[in-house]
Amino acid sequence: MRFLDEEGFGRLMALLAARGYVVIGPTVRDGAIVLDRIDGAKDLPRGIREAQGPGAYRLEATGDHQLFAWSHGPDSAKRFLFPPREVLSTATRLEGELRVDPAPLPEVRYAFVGLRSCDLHAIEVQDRVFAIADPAYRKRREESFYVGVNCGHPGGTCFCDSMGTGPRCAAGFDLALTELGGGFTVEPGTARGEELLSELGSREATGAEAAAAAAVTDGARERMGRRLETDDLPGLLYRNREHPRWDQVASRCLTCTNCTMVCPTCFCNDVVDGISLDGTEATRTREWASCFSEEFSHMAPGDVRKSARSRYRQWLTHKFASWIDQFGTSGCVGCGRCITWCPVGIDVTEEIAAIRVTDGEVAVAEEVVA
Amino acid sequence: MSLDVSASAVSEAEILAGVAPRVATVRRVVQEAYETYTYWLTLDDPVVRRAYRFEPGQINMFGVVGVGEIPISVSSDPARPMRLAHTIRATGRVTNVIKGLRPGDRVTLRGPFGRPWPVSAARGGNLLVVAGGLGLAPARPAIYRAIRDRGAFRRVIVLVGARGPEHMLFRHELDAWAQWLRFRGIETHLTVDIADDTWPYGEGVVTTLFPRASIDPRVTTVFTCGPEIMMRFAVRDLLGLGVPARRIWLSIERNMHCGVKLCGHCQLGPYFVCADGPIFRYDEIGELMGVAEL
Amino acid sequence: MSPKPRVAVFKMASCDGCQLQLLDAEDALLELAGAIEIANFAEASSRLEEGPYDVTLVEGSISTPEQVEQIKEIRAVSRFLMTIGACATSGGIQALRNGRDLAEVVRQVYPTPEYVRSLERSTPVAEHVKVDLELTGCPVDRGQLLGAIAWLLQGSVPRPPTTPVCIECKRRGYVCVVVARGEPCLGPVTRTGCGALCPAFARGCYGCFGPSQPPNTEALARRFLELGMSPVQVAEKFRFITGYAPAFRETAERLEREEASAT
Amino acid sequence: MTHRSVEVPVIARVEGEGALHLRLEDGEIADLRLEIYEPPRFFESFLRGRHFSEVPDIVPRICGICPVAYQMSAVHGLEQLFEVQVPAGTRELRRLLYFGEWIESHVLHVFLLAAPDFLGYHDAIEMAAHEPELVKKALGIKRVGNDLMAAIGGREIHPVSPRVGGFSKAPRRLDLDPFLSRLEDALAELPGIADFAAGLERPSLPRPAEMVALVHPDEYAINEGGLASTDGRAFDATTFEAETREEHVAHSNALHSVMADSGEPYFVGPLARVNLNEERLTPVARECAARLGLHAPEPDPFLSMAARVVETALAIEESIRLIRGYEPPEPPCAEVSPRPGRAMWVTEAPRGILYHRYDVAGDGTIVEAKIVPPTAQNLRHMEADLRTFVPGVLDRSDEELQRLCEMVVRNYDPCISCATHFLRLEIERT
Ligand SMILES: Cc1cc2nc3c(=O)[nH]c(=O)nc-3n(C[C@H](O)[C@H](O)[C@H](O)COP(=O)(O)OP(=O)(O)OC[C@H]3O[C@@H](n4cnc5c(N)ncnc54)[C@H](O)[C@@H]3O)c2cc1C
Ligand code: SF4
Ligand code: SF4
Ligand code: SF4
Repeated sequence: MRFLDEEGFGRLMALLAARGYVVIGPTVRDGAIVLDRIDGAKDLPRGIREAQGPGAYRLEATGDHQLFAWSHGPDSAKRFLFPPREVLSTATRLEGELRVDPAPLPEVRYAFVGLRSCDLHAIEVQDRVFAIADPAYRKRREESFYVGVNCGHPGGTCFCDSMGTGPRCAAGFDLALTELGGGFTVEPGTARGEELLSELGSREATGAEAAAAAAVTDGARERMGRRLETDDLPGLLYRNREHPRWDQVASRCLTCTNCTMVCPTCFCNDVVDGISLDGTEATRTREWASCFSEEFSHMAPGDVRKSARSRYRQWLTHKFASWIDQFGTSGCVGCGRCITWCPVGIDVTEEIAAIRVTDGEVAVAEEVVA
Repeated sequence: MSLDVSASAVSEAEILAGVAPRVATVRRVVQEAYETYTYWLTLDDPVVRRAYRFEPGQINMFGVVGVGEIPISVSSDPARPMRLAHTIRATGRVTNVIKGLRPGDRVTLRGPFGRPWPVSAARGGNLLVVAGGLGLAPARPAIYRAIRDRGAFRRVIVLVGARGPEHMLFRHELDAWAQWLRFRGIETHLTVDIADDTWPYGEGVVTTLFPRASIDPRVTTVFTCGPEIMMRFAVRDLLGLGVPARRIWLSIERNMHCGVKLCGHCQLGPYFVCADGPIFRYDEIGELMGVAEL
Repeated sequence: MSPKPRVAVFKMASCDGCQLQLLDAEDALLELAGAIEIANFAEASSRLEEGPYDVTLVEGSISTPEQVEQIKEIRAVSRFLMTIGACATSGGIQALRNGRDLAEVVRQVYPTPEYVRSLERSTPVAEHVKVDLELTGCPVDRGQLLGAIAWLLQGSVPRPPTTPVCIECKRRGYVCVVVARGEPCLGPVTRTGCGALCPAFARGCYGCFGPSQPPNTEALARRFLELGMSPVQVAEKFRFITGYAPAFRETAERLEREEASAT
Repeated sequence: MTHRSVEVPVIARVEGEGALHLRLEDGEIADLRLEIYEPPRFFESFLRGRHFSEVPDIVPRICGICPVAYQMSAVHGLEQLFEVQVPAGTRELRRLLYFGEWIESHVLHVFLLAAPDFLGYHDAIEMAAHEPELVKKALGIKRVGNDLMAAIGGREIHPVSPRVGGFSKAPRRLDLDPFLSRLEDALAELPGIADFAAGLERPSLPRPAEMVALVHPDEYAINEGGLASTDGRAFDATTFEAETREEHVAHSNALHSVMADSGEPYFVGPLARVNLNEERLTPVARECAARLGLHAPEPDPFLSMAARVVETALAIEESIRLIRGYEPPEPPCAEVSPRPGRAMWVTEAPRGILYHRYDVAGDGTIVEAKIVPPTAQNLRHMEADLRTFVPGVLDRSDEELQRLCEMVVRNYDPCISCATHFLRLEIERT
């Protein structure tokens, strides 16, 4: 384990930029810590902390000098590796001839700074969806550089500990940092990371520093805002497709799509075509979509999931159960974003717990109630 | 960074075939039934055209540039993959533009996708095809294959239902099968919900043909395709006759955008219809079909 | 080549903003003029030709007895009738008068009320004649409008998305004003189309694109009440630019009843 | 007795819907009716009971062509009543937003609505077939105005950011910087456009009238200032309703704005502004005025189009200056606490002065509202112009006469959508 002082961190940022990476990091915009292009450590949220709860998020100034003393905001690396809108192909139609040109592969190389363990896991979850069939994703993914930061400040809605995805970065990073007063301990995760680190002028971390770094994530584990009992989630959710809790949550759910949009693993997308007025130029664009849209399940004979109940059920069951069948991993990394950024504060951990305590309950037919 | 993608069930080859749209030319348009036409296409690139193969029941993503791309089953003979038929009913945005296509027009194809009808699973026994309405289009390639391989089956039975005579697809072909192929042991029975004077076959829903087909549940493999409600009734009766659930196969439709398990639209419980289907075995999805709005 | 489709643009009660989107199309305007024949568009041209028209765009709500007749005549000469904007699709802001005493409303504005001819209610075009496609928004989004015309030229009718503004708000990476500021936003119940403009400018959506897919207005209203608003204040949020659209109207009315019965 | 009647059932290329009826008997005007059939929309009524903070979202809906004007008259009036100190930089940003609207609206009028008149085309599209470069250039300038509005307000029609107290969010410098080069390119075109406009053969109408515009000691007035007239009058928003009066004309259903004391119509708009603010014209605007032969005081209303060109140059020059000096207001919006009373304000819409009055209750609820848009103020004047103009052109064919009458009306760039909620005009004369 190495130790990098504050200046060294500045050199890290500069070196990434010098190597042609577009550096993406946390920065404050419109009252939240978002991910955006940053121009060095000065753009990071120094001395900022956030408070999160279901449907609520506020920034506060702490007055200290910590750069990473907060838990993630709404954005994750998804925004960059799987962009919200992306042209897939363009086509030209002239005098009966049709030419279709796939969009050129992206040239940009990102360096992500400050990703948390849950988000590094989330990237690996999305890899299973996109890595083969989406060459643009694969290129961006493979050419990017990942600087993880071990989490010492879990948010009020976090439950990565329950999902086994944090708070300590275990994989998926080139470099992992732990912020201590006055500097960082650094661990390389790849040869690429090692090579970069060797250029930075770090020193071996002391035993005390290594212990302090371990204490950061241990403390985080204890302060985790939420927990989730994950035992046999697929079985639980599959057997409870007609549970009355779905109706109850549907009465609160806005079907606004926010949870799916902020979720770092949700991958659903639409492909939409556009055409010029004269009909000669067309584009095919992919954009983030959501199983909470009614039209998402549209078929000519009728939309499949018309009710909010069925859409909520689809989402939750997909995340925590069928994802495992489909991709061999849970779709949830316990980041809690869907809880914070739900405008009415619906909490997945609470919904699942409610089903668990009444496992097997079935919606009673209305005639019987009346 | 190298990626761990071992969890993916889709083969690289399938995916490579599916990612890039290919231009195809409409060669012939044939009206089959009310608002339903068959489009005969050839892929423009000769190399791709010669390499293209599909299995009965597979789909292509059929694209009209600037308008959209939709899943459509290939309805022609898998033994002749150089000319591809797609039989399409105009029901909405994309299909209404398709209705206006004429020979010479260009479209795009991506595919083929999906799990096919397991025609060989029926070898040695009886193959029963139960199709309703437009459902005959995806089933037809399986019938072609069975006809070519007639000797492998004890019996081949084709039961087709439609709302009325004007909704019966491939009418001339069906007439010919009913009349001539029975000498080769292909039994074809047709029915419509509401018949008119010109209709020489049965009247009633497709399940009313079951007694005539004298189904032997011990050796019969069933392929059924049509509206979900029709398939549900057919399956209920077939199970009642003693056909085991694992020998009943059906074709399921869901909204699809990608064809390669990454758009999320076609999920049905744990499955992606584009890759795990569209052909499913009844014991795999029977329970799911019973859940409303899944 | 087939002859260019004849397109007409008419206006009912409105601010002209939606048809101005066509004149504001600038780059696309000449391209558009190349693709269609503008047969009747009074704001743009003094050439006003009789129907029949292949595509007719109607802006504005039906708010006078003359317009009730006029829209029927327009329908009769239009193969495809597309209404554009909040006025034409939900009665518009002027529908705020609906449910009030018209005589009183007129007196509040006009010194000589006798001269004013107006209907009790300002209503969407679809309440009077069959409409083939509705594009909402106050004003309509230019991209959606030109896109719809391009689709029609391809021989198909587009289906504008009905998913809420939130989806676009998140795609564009805006920070949620409800969650991060505790301010009310109609984004979760308003259909997308504007590009989530209001959240982009750090303020709540006021619903100018009308209700989204069957929206859960009741749940959002409860949330607004939790933010400290009174039932009537929440009702006013829904009773606004597109407040006459049933989903918004019903929730506003229910909230008003709630407040009335509380006091 | 010879009867001749000219009917213009729909006056094209104006905003909103109006018609003109003219009946002549023995070469005399027997009937001249400028009818506005734009339906009433009752804004002043449903403003009542709404919270003041909603006003900037309501009033722009009166008019899609000059929404910013409505927002600006409203927010300034309410801020004055509530004694709000807007953050530094807000004034400038508002001016910039408003100039965007001027550019957009003026170019729209000059090229899309008026120029086809002079050149004998039905519309700008027809004109574009013959003068593609010119029309493309004009549309490009219009685009800059629109884009400027969108960058500041979110969209050009019904912007969303203006609030009582400032803006919900202010653009960053880097959002505005790219406009500099675009505006400079646009400005370079203006002298050429002035020459084009100067070359158009135009009718003239020497009918001296009193013109009213906003004036300000330091700048070409738009958002702030007092009112002045070419007859030497000076007043302000607080006395607007006393200085002007709405009058019932004999045999008429209409309300016309006239000067309260003289009972004479007055004229507002670009020409009035140029006449009253000539010394504040910016250099290129001044050059354009010279090329157009526009020398204040200029009484001929047909020089309105020239005034629009001059003001387009001014708006571009001012915008460049404002962007160069731009510092985003921080915070973008001041805290506002309402207090009861009467808010009154006038700003310069592209078509002339726009008066708003709001009576506000202590909780910030609007109790009563009154809005006097520029077109309503000009209608009486427009009709008077027609009466002066028609006798001189009676020898023309019906078609020609109709076209000329329309030109007179269109010259005002009347915005009937705006005017409607205010009056319904029907003139009958025998
Ligand atoms: C596996 C499979 C095989 C199919 N085979 C055929 C066939 O051989 N012949 C045929 O005519 N039709 C077939 N369909 C149905 C066909 O895809 C739809 O009719 C078509 O998508 C309707 O598109 P639209 O844009 O005209 O309709 P709209 O109602 O305007 O639909 C809009 C969009 O929703 C989606 N959509 C609508 N209906 C369906 C649907 N039934 N299934 C999936 N997505 C839908 C599409 O993305 C479509 O573009 C098949 C569907 C699937 C899933
Ligand atoms: S489901 Fe919720 S908690 Fe889980 S990864 Fe997605 S956003 Fe995070
Ligand atoms: S700001 Fe409004 S539109 Fe955006 S996510 Fe929040 S609630 Fe939805
Ligand atoms: S966010 Fe809402 S109010 Fe704002 S422009 Fe969009 S739909 Fe209209």
